[in-house]
Amino acid sequence: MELVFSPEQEELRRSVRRFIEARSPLSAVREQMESETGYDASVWRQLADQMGLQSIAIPEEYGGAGSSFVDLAIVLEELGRGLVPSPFFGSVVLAAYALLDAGDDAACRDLLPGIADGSRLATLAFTEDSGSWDLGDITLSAVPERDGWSLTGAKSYVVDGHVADLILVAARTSAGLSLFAVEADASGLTRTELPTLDQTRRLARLVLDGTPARLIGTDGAAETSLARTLDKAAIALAAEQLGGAQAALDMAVDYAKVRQQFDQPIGSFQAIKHKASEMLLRVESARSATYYGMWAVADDGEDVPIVASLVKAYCSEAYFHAAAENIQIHGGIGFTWEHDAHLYFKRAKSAQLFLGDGDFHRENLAERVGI
Amino acid sequence: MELVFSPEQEELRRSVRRFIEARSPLSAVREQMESETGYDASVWRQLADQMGLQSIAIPEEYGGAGSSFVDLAIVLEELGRGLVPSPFFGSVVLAAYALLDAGDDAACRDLLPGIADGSRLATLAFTEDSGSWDLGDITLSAVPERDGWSLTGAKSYVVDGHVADLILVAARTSAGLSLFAVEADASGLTRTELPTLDQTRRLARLVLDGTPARLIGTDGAAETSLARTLDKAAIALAAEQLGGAQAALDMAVDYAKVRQQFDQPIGSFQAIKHKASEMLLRVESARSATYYGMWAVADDGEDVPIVASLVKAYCSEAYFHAAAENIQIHGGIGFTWEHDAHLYFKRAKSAQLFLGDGDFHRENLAERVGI
Amino acid sequence: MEIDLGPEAAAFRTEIRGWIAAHAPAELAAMTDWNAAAMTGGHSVNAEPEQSPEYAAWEQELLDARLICASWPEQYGGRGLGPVENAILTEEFHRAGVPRIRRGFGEGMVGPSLMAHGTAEQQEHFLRRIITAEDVYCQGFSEPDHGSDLGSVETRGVVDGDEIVITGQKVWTSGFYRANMMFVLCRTDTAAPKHRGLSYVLVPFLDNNIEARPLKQMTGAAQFGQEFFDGARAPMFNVVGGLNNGWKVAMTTLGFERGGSATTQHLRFEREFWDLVDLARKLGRERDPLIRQQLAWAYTHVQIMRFSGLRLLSQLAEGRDPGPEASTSKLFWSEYEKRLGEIAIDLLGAEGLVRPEGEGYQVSHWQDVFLASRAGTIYSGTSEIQRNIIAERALGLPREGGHKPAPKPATR
Amino acid sequence: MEIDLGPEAAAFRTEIRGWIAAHAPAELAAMTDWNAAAMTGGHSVNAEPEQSPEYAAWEQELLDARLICASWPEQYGGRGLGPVENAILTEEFHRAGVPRIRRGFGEGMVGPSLMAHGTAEQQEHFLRRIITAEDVYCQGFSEPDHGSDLGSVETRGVVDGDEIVITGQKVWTSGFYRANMMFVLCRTDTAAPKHRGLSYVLVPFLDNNIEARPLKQMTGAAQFGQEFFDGARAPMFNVVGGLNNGWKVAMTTLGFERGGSATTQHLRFEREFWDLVDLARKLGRERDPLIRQQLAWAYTHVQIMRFSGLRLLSQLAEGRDPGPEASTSKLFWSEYEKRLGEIAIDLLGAEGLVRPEGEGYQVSHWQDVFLASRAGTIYSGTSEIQRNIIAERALGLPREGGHKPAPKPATR
Repeated sequence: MELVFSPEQEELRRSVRRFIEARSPLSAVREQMESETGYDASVWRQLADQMGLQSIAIPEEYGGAGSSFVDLAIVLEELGRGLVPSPFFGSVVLAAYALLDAGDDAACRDLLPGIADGSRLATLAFTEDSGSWDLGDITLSAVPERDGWSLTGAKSYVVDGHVADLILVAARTSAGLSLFAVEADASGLTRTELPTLDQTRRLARLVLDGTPARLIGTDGAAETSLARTLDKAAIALAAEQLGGAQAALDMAVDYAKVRQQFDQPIGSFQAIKHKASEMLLRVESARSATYYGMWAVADDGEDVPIVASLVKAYCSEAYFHAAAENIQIHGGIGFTWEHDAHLYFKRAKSAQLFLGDGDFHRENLAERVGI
Repeated sequence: MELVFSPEQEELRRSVRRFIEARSPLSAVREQMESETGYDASVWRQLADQMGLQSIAIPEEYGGAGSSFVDLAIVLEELGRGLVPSPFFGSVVLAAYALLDAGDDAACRDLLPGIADGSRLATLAFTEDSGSWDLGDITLSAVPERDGWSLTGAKSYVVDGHVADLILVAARTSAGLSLFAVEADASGLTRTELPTLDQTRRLARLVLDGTPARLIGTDGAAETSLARTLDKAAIALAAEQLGGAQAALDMAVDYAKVRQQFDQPIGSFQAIKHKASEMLLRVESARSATYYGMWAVADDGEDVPIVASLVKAYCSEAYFHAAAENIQIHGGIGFTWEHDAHLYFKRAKSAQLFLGDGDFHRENLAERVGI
Repeated sequence: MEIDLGPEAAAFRTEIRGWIAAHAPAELAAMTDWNAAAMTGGHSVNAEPEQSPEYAAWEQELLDARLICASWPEQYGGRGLGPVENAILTEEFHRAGVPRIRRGFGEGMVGPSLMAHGTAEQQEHFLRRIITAEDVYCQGFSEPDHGSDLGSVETRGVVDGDEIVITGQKVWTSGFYRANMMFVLCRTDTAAPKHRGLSYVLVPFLDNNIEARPLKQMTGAAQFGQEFFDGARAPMFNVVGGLNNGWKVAMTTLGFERGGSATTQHLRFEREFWDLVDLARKLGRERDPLIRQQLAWAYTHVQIMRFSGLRLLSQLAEGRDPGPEASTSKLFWSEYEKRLGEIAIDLLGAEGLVRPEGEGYQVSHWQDVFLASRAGTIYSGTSEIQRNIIAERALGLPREGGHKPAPKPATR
Repeated sequence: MEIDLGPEAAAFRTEIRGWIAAHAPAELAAMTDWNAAAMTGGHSVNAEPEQSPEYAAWEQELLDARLICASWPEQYGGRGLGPVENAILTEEFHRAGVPRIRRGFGEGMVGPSLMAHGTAEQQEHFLRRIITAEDVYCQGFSEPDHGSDLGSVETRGVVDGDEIVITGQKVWTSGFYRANMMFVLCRTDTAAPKHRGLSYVLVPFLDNNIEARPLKQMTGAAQFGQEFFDGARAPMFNVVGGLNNGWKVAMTTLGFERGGSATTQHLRFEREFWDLVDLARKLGRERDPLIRQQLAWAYTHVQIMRFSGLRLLSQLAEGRDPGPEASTSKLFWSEYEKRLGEIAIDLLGAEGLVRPEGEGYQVSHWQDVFLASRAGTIYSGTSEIQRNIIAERALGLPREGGHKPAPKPATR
């Protein structure tokens, strides 16, 4: 475990940031927010074709570049910083790791190359109408058919479920929780896009009615494998949160340096200084924790489950704190639709709730460290 | 319900404050802290003989002045403000109301006059070694004997239990929780003073071994009557906490006006201003809540149980907040033994824990409002 | 528990209760919840019932009984109600489920300023029109670069014969879409010291070279306006308090509404609290100890608003000045509401991620509370400015070295 | 997880590990927990084992190997260890359970100041005596009226021939009872501007007209001293950096100890955390959801100290400057510890009300944590000053209008 970015990783970060600044600045984010699909397909293609980002952490034998989770997390931090609306998280984090963690070599060979080259969008459907982030609460049922399996039930809060070509679905069989692959055009599948508080990340509800599906990995083994996937997803999301929190802090500090009130920049007032320094303290703490978590995943450390809950709880709250204080420091202008502060605020709250909030993950953490 | 103090009540407050300033300033409090009994017997006698404070809320038929609970709470607020070490709370609040709430006319006639004229110190022993503030956790057992009852078990955290002449003991009989009177010189009673974090309020542990006792009120009725007593005690303690919180705020503000750093009074810095204004907000909120609670008790309002938990939770935290910030605002000097800030800090934490802390009372509150 | 405000207050309460019973149109109370919050995050409610004949009849009854702008002195068309009577009026209207019709900024700010600083002719002309709603005012104080720092107003007012010509920009104008008049603070002497070159002008708002645009908020609604003045004109008669004396007029203490809704303000928070409890039950989380702590916390704060209101009113009923608790009220409820919004959306969990179907950016009730509540700690003086004011005025802490005192701004 | 600091670091680690195995006296590790916090609230621990022959033997081994003041350059008697080696040294001593003997203020402050500002003769004379502990220093910066505002020092120094004569008062002197020297900031030119009339003097502390009194704290212990100077004398030779140039000397950056305990500092908090978990179990409250939240919160913060330390060290190992996280470390742990003390005493509940038996004001371990932790956010720059410094230095926010910059004070 090195905990220091290599020159190549630093260059990766710079190039992703440059790309986002050029191709997906916040003005473009606003256009994508209002668009039909919710993301810019040409940006997506460039991310894949020019930069190869979708493939970055996928093993070479499955069509990927075989770099580490750290590289992936660097990309996510930058995407989070720029609030880039993109099926990246659903496809490259949730779906790709669900496949990898399931340990199904054939399925990986079939399905990962399309994810890696960006030609197919995938996602993971595990949450249901209950809104529970606990794998134990999954009820959607799978029964064996002649050629495969048939799924019946509903999934909700599925990231980019409205545009995904491939949906990995967690379902319960007689053997336990299992993972299935469902094609977007499968029979009996109805997808409804859900309007989202955070317009930069779309969600969908899926109804499956005898929908044919392919079993991924071992029947009944997904309780373990998906838990591993969700731990990675928590750290990946934390990387996004870190990027967003830093952006909110930067925005607040920049404004505090130039905004004049009572003939002084507001950043000269202790009230603002102390807010900003508290934001910095939390952002830097989130950074230390997230970077550790990234390396822990890359090194397949035993402490990943502990760190995942720790990092998700901390970064969720650090980001929300930064985004909320950014609005307060901006005053009235920060409350307007035209100002970008609310985009971060809504992403922060949504990312906090998604995959479970601070209380949920602190309880997990207590359990995982053995209290 | 009037919610405004009458001119007589305002005069009562002024006279108690004058008395404390003259006879029990903080310098005298420090002497009493170090003394054998923990309080100044001559102050106690003057409170009784000159001012009649012990009798204030006890009905006239039991030797009291028959004023309202509001008058009593005014006295408590001033005692809390001055941190006066005194058996007042144990004797005049806990014991007197335990007797009154038990509805035992004969016992009140026998026992209250001594409490009212200050000639006898009484207290209430209900908590046990478990430290639980929940009446349901009381285990000390009472069995009937020929002439009365016999108690066996231990009580702890008994306010001024080492000096009380009369101890009202909550014990369990076959009929349920019941209240008993035990004389200090009763056989089988061993009393051990406990050194306290807050040296201005003494506690004791009592061991009873077949100790003879007199049943107060109806056998098995104390679950209800003591709950009423503890609600009053919570509001009475909140009045003390309010007085202490205001004293801590005053101390901090006075210091911030004169203490110079960087050629300015520290009170001119926003960091200090914002601390002080937050203290004020909480102290004034505590005041509104406590005053309402005082009148609710005086008017025997149905909402007393709700208000009691609300007020105890809020005032506990407001006082601790004020006392802690007072130290921080004072800086190094506020951390020294010689400075009075720590006396309030220790009282604040002790009063917060005594009768149950904020979490305990918020859970009670949720239950009581029907959530 | 009820509080006893003395025999005069009791008599007034009886009188008002009788009057309502006799005069409120049948069915008015049943039409809508008149006493719900007027708006949550700018998504207005109650718009249709206000167009009803019953509402119009009620408005006329109130006008006849001088119960609109009722706390204004009788000589100005009010009933001269004291703070306690004022609060009782609100309470009794609330109890009966009928609206207390108010005249917004006209009643609360323009009227008092005219009474304190206007000429007899100005009072004669403008006050009656506020009472009848012939003139509906919006506020023209805040500017894009001067949120809390009112002394820095840049909008220019130039005297041109018997008119004043105004050019510049205002912002954060609530209720702009209902207004036909705006009270504007503008700079009429650029050479004078900051606070000495300002004038307070009552400006016709419509067809007067003022372009008003709605300012969309993060909630998706547009509660505020921004206005571009390109030579708007007002007669010199409309300058209140004299040319270049506008700072003093703007700072006029708003003493007329004291008491007001002290004992009813908490009711909307209390209703909201029980709605939140219902939500917790619906989600099956009402026994969760963490949720119970949050609900008990919220209940505590709502009740403290009630207790503080009762305490304030009791003081006023005794003819005493309110204590420092009055200065903390805005900070208290705005910070409370912000936290409540967070509790609600966190309780919703995954459901909080999803908005309702509908055009534009529709939000659910709790999402609206969550988003809209961020404004409360910003407008009418940010929480930071509130804390400065409390520290300086209620606690007497010294002003910062060389800094200007923070004037209490009054956007919205 | 272990972090990889590169091959040089690994080689150094192997070397040190081998050296310890060869040189640490048998039984030293078993004698006491050398790496426990040196004091909690001033109730000192470990006093007796430090008197043991094993300790003395170990000290001599360390002296021989130049492993005391090891981060000092070799020319001054150290080993010139870089920050990473320095941290590895701490880690390995910790792992072996043997003490890393330090020379306190002499090592961390006086030595660096002498190296930066002293003459060759001063360096020759004083540095060696620090390493051998012949001179043990305490700090004479803070005064009763100037806690954080060091520029306002009032203690006078008057030149009298080849001596300087000092009169005044110092306070918050930690370790005063062990010291035989004090480094004093005193005013030697009352006519000069605030920061230009100060001198930095190394003053013999014993038998020199200095009355040192212990200052009792709210914990009941006396960790700090206050000193009354009534004509204490030091040779002019002992003035470092030249007369009236003391401000610059006092502000000398403490760059020598970077890295230091970055990766071991959290260990004491981690141990304390598990003790708290044990307490919760003992009280039967470890399944209480509210308590579990608090414990998870505490664990999170302890781990973040670890993660931040690893991150810092990794940066240093790569030869990079640490990022802004380094500036928040003191604020982070001091505020954490304060909250931890509150969690602990609240968890104790009724038990927290009662102190252990014993002379004076004895407190239990958790009471001590609760009380002593209040000092952490005050000394060495209050949390408020830390926040100003972070805002100005790490975020580049402007200084307050006309205010002096907040110098980083260094009491204790």
